[in-house]
Amino acid sequence: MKPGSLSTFLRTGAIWAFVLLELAFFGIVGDMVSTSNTPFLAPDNLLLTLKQAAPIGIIAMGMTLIMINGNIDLSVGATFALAAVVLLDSMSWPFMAAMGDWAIPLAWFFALAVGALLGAINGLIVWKTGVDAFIVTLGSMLGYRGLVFMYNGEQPTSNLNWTLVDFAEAQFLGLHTPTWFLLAVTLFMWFLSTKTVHGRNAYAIGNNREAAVNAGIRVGPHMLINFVIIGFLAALSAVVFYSESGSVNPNDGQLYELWVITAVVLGGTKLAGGSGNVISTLGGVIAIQVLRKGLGHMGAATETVNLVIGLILIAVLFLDRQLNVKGREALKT
Amino acid sequence: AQQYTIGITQNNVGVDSYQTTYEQAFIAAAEANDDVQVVVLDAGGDVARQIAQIEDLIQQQVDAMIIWPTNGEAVIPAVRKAFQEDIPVVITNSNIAEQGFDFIRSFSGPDNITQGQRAAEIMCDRFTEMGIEDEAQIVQISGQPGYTTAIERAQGFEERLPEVCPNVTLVETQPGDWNREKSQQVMEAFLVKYDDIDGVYSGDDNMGVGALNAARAADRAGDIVFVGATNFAVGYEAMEAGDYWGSIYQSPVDDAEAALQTALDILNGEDVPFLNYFDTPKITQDNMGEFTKPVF
Amino acid sequence: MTAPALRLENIVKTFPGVRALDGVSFEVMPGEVHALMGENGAGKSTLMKVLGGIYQPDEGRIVVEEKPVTMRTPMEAKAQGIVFIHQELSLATELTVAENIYLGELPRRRFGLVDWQTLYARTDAILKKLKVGFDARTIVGSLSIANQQMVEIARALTVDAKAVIFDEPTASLTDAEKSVLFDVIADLRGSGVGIIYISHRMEEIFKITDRISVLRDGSYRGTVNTAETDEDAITQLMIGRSLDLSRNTVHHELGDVALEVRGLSCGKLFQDVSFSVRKGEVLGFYGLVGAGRTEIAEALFGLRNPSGGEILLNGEVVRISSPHDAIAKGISLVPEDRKGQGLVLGMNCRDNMTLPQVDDLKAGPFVAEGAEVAIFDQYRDRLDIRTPGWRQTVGNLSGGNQQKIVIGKWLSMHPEVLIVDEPTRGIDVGSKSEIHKLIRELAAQGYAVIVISSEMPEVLHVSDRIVAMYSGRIMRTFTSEEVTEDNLIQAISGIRADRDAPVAEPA
Amino acid sequence: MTEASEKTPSTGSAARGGTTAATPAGGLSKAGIAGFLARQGILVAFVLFMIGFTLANERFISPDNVLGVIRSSAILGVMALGVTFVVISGNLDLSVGSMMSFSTIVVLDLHDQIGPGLAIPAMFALTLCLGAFNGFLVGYLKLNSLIVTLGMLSAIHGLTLTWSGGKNMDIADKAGTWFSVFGQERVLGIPMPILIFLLLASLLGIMLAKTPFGRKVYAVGGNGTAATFSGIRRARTVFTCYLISAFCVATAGLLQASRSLGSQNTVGQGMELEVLAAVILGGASLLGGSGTIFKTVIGVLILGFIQNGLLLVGLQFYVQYVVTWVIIILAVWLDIAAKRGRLLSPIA
Ligand SMILES: Nc1ncnc2c1ncn2[C@@H]1O[C@H](COP(=O)(O)OP(=O)(O)OP(=O)(O)O)[C@@H](O)[C@H]1O
Ligand SMILES: Nc1ncnc2c1ncn2[C@@H]1O[C@H](COP(=O)(O)OP(=O)(O)OP(=O)(O)O)[C@@H](O)[C@H]1O
Ligand SMILES: [Mg+2]
Ligand SMILES: [Mg+2]
Repeated sequence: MKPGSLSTFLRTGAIWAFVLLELAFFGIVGDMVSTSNTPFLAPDNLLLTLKQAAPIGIIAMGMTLIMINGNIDLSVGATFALAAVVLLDSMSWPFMAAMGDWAIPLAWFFALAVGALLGAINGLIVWKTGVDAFIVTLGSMLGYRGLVFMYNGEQPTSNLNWTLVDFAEAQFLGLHTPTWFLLAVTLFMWFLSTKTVHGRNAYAIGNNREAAVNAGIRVGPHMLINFVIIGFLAALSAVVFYSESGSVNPNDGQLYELWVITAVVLGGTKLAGGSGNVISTLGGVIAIQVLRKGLGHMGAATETVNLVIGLILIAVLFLDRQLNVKGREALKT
Repeated sequence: AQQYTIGITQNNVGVDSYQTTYEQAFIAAAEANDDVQVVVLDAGGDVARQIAQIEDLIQQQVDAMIIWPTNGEAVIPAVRKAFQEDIPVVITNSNIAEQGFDFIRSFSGPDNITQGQRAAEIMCDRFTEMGIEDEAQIVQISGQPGYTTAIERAQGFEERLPEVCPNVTLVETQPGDWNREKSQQVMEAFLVKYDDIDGVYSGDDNMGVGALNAARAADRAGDIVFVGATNFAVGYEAMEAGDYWGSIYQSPVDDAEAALQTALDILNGEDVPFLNYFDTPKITQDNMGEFTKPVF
Repeated sequence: MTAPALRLENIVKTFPGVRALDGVSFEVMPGEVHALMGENGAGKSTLMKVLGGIYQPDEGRIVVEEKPVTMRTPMEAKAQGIVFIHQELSLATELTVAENIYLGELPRRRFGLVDWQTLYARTDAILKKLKVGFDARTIVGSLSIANQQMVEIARALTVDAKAVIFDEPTASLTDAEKSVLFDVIADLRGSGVGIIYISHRMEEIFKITDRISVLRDGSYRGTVNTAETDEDAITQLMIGRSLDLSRNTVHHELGDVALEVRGLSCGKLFQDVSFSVRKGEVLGFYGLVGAGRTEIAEALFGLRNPSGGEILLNGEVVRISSPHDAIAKGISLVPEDRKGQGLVLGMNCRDNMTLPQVDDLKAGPFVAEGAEVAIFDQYRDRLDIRTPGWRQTVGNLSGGNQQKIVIGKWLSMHPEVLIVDEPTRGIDVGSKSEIHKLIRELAAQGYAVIVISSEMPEVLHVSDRIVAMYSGRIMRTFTSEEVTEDNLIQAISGIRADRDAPVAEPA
Repeated sequence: MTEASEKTPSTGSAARGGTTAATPAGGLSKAGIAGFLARQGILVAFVLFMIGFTLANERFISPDNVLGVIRSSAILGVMALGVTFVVISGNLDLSVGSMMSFSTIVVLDLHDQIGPGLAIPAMFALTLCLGAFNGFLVGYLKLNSLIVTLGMLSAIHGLTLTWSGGKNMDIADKAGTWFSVFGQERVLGIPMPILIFLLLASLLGIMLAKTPFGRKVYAVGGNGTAATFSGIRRARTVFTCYLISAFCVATAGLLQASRSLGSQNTVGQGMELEVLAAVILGGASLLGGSGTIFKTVIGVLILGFIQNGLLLVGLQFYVQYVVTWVIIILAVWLDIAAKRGRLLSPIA
């Protein structure tokens, strides 16, 4: 084993160990406390967990890439909502309504296109103005949310299409449609980030932006592409989720950015950029969902869930630091 | 008797006292009844989480399910799943959209349209008493946008007002999000914008008191008739103090007990009305003696 | 006569308020090693960045093999066959060596996929040529600074270059690596590549270059054949006067022992280090990069926890827990990395200079700004810091002047013990001699000074005694009478009188 | 950054020993305007806004409205003062919204249990403990502040709900308590929240600009390592910034509680981002090392007046979101564009 690979293993493998720990805890302690008569570890329950992790998970894959690239996107919740509004509203446009169920793929396309467009706006602003992505997306988080409201006043936008619902609720090989989407996106993003030139350049840019510039990597377009990807994925998440639920409140998706970032950070991706991987992010996403569900299973109240998730986030950060610290010899700055 | 497991997923406990008191009352009622075990979940205001909780309850094969929807339409497919699994569903407090009616057994809760109508009547009666029913101008502070209760109350109020007081004008409506501080800000802006405000209708008393605070700070509270809904303790106190005119008396304890009872009735094979409203009477400074002070 | 590999004609480049290049013309022949010299801030790096496609010239043109070219990006420069090895390490430390060497031009397969096989194969071939001890898949962050520099240098070998630019490549290389580098340069030259070599180290310039061009204040001062000139002439051209680079022979009255260190160790970084410095004495620390000198300084300054041994100040054992503590006890450190450790680049000159004593300069609860300005003015005059005024943001000063701000910052504290780590790294000869003079003056005033340096002429020039370190241990302490270049080199290479060949860089 | 434009052409003999600026003739006035806009762009934007809204609705500038806006911005503003310290020190504090609901709920609850005289100091102490925890994690343990305070946002919210049991908190005897002075009284016709806001802003503004501590905050945010090498105790400085932030949050909670004498648990939720928006609008860099209290105050007022102005011209509340978006991006963009001397970023 090469020096450093142990800590690398801990960093990448730790989240899965944590997931197993959670499963064991809720499987044993949870079942003792719980009033429910089905065990927490029932296969159906685990499959549901995956399905329910999908909306956050799909966005988290995009956020991983954005954070590897050295940026952050706070506007994903609003993009999610706006794409959902477009998805559901477009199906009731006269020409679309006339198309019957053929309107569905078109509506999906519209929603995904809007997501990609919103991402592109963020990306372009970050690229062309040089304003930090945190600020740009903090702004568009407000702005896009405003657009959601302006689209349909303060009313929910609804379109319940049972064909769509049936598709979204379907199970194939035991896995739900959203789970398949989550896995497909994970696989795709894994491929993109580890195998393609774009992906490797994204790491290089996040790791040392100046070096990347000096080496002739065009930083701007890469960032733009990544913002388009996360916008697209936020919209895909909306497509997957709202195909099933059929109605979006203008406030939906609020705080999603925080959940997504939490999942990505639990998965070990550094905010500073340059490191992280989507497989660990998947672990982070599942860890949160299991935690939430397990606490619910035990009958914990909302406040307890908040408290626990907040403290776990801090604890993970602390442990990560302890694992990576160079020991007593380190420079004390 | 048979032992039933009933699951409930609530909207957003902790966001205000009504929902918290509801939850406590619900748990208390369930504990008092040896025949039921309850699984109590809270969606925290998030539709996705609520849908997940409905799925969980289905997966846990509860005998009946009570849902306080975060969005009256978005939960319909999830409710259909419960229906397909033969789990009876009771909607509580705030109804789902009509498309979902086929999949639920009953709605148990207040009649929010009627509440809005009654609030319009309270307001109109008061104006008539004061002799300003022909020129009064009012503003409305509505609840959380997109939330069925907020929509229905506003709808009832806006429909009824012109019927009883055709000359009263509703000059503007802004949402206060069921939030006292937000409502206070909205009212501050109204006070600047309009020199003449005779009445404020708020989607609940929590927001109503926020508006009252704003008017007090501007020394204009005395000129304004405040009417709300869901009489919170703060609203009751403000009525006692003579600052707040009227509201709708709605008890979360009644609400919770009615929901549980409806579910039990269904499980016991009894007939329950599809729209199972519990009564929410008018309360004003004139008749408040008939009501006990709300505990929330 | 063959055509030049590269020609720059009348290049002008201005930054807001600064004319960094003022009509520079300059050419490199194929198979020539061409040195570019000049004071700090003369415009060398800027000129090379224009060549590398990083900056666009305001005027003038670039001609490659008799064809005028425009290069808007580093990519385009590379496409023209111009390779740029940067002054500052420019690496993505989380990525592999191979990815870094081919940064920006990873070999591709279809669909934008990386061709890993080709990448690793090519990289390993290059690394073999460089005789380094790591492979293509190593993560760059796990390499020593010197090895990282070698990765940087490896980039020169990736393309069919017409011209390769080395901007101060040797600043952190050991002698062994330096000679590998010089071999590489010789190879490149042999295959007809034009090489531009920037360095402040005269001995290298005279060892490997064919011609020398000199810049001064952004303008071109002429080109001479290396064989036909000498250090003094070049210095004249660069700064307009000659310098005295002799050994230190003057000794001051020495006072009591100010600082004594007994058996100090810090894990693997250094072990069993003992030495003392007297008031009025300059103690030099010489060794290869990585010998652990900086770490000793950091331990003395409370930045590292020693794992054993003791430190005595004026005869009393002290425990130094933090820089704050060290300063209170009269120790100052001019750190090695002025941008990272020495300065708050976004702050103005005055505030940087008074930062360590801001708690002491008070008028009531407030900072006494008048007193601060007085301190700044005093040290600006004394150190000849060139800045329009104290309001100037430090980041806008040239490297040498930034270094003087750092030195001023610590002098104004009137420390009993002053430690300076690589005080002239990246500093031009003119400023260097000013700093050396200053160090001698300080000793004369009764300071105890420790000078850490990787440049032999520097330690020889300023020190009263010299400590030679190798791999975390003190090999020998020389007085200025006994030291010679030979015995010093032996000591820092780990050779004791009778031992075998030195061990390579410690892991 | 006028300094940049005064920079000498080179560091060579031209400027030897000299201190005069050798600015190319003709460039001066242009650089002057650009420099002025860079420094004061936010003020200019503010003035333009005020003029625009005044033209649209003459009530906008009425003393009542102006006082009203400042009063309702005061709570946000007080929080922004503290966050300014944290941001200049190079960190973030996303927990201020949650923390504000905590202090509001706590002081209201304690008011009826131990009386206002004890409730206020007790609430300040508890809130400072939360700030100290943030400061310990970020300052001493050096954990990433974004994540730490994100975790604290969630955790403190849980704490608040646990404290209140999810119920609204109301003071029983609203008419009989002197507790309302902070939120409702006026002094010389000026509402107390405004006075407290301005007083705190002046104190903290002077502290940041004039005292050694303020200097250290800038140094730590500008380059933490260099600050440590200069003997500044970085951890302690960061810790103190979080304490100041918590103190401001506690003050905001006091104003909030005193203003309405009752509250929901949701009070303050989401305010962290509004606060951050105000601080950024004021021109503080999230990288740390720059920003001033005065500019933050301007940022706060801009947000407040936009909100109020849009309401007055009859636009829906959500239009404000879009406007705020555009303004934040423009303000920050122009600020950095002026500093780098070109509009578009040089990123390829
Ligand atoms: N991006 C920039 N903005 C403003 N001024 C700059 C910039 N880059 C360089 N300068 C200025 O241009 C001049 C030339 O700098 P350059 O880096 O080329 O010097 P150099 O000869 O490489 O010096 P050194 O030996 O210290 O590396 C200096 O005065 C420097 O301050
Ligand atoms: N892998 C690394 N990554 C980042 N910084 C490093 C790394 N290795 C060393 N450094 C830093 O670079 C500088 C030079 O370090 P190096 O280890 O090469 O020499 P040193 O141990 O400081 O000893 P000396 O001063 O004798 O050269 C030091 O400040 C050191 O802390
Ligand atoms: Mg240079
Ligand atoms: Mg060193």
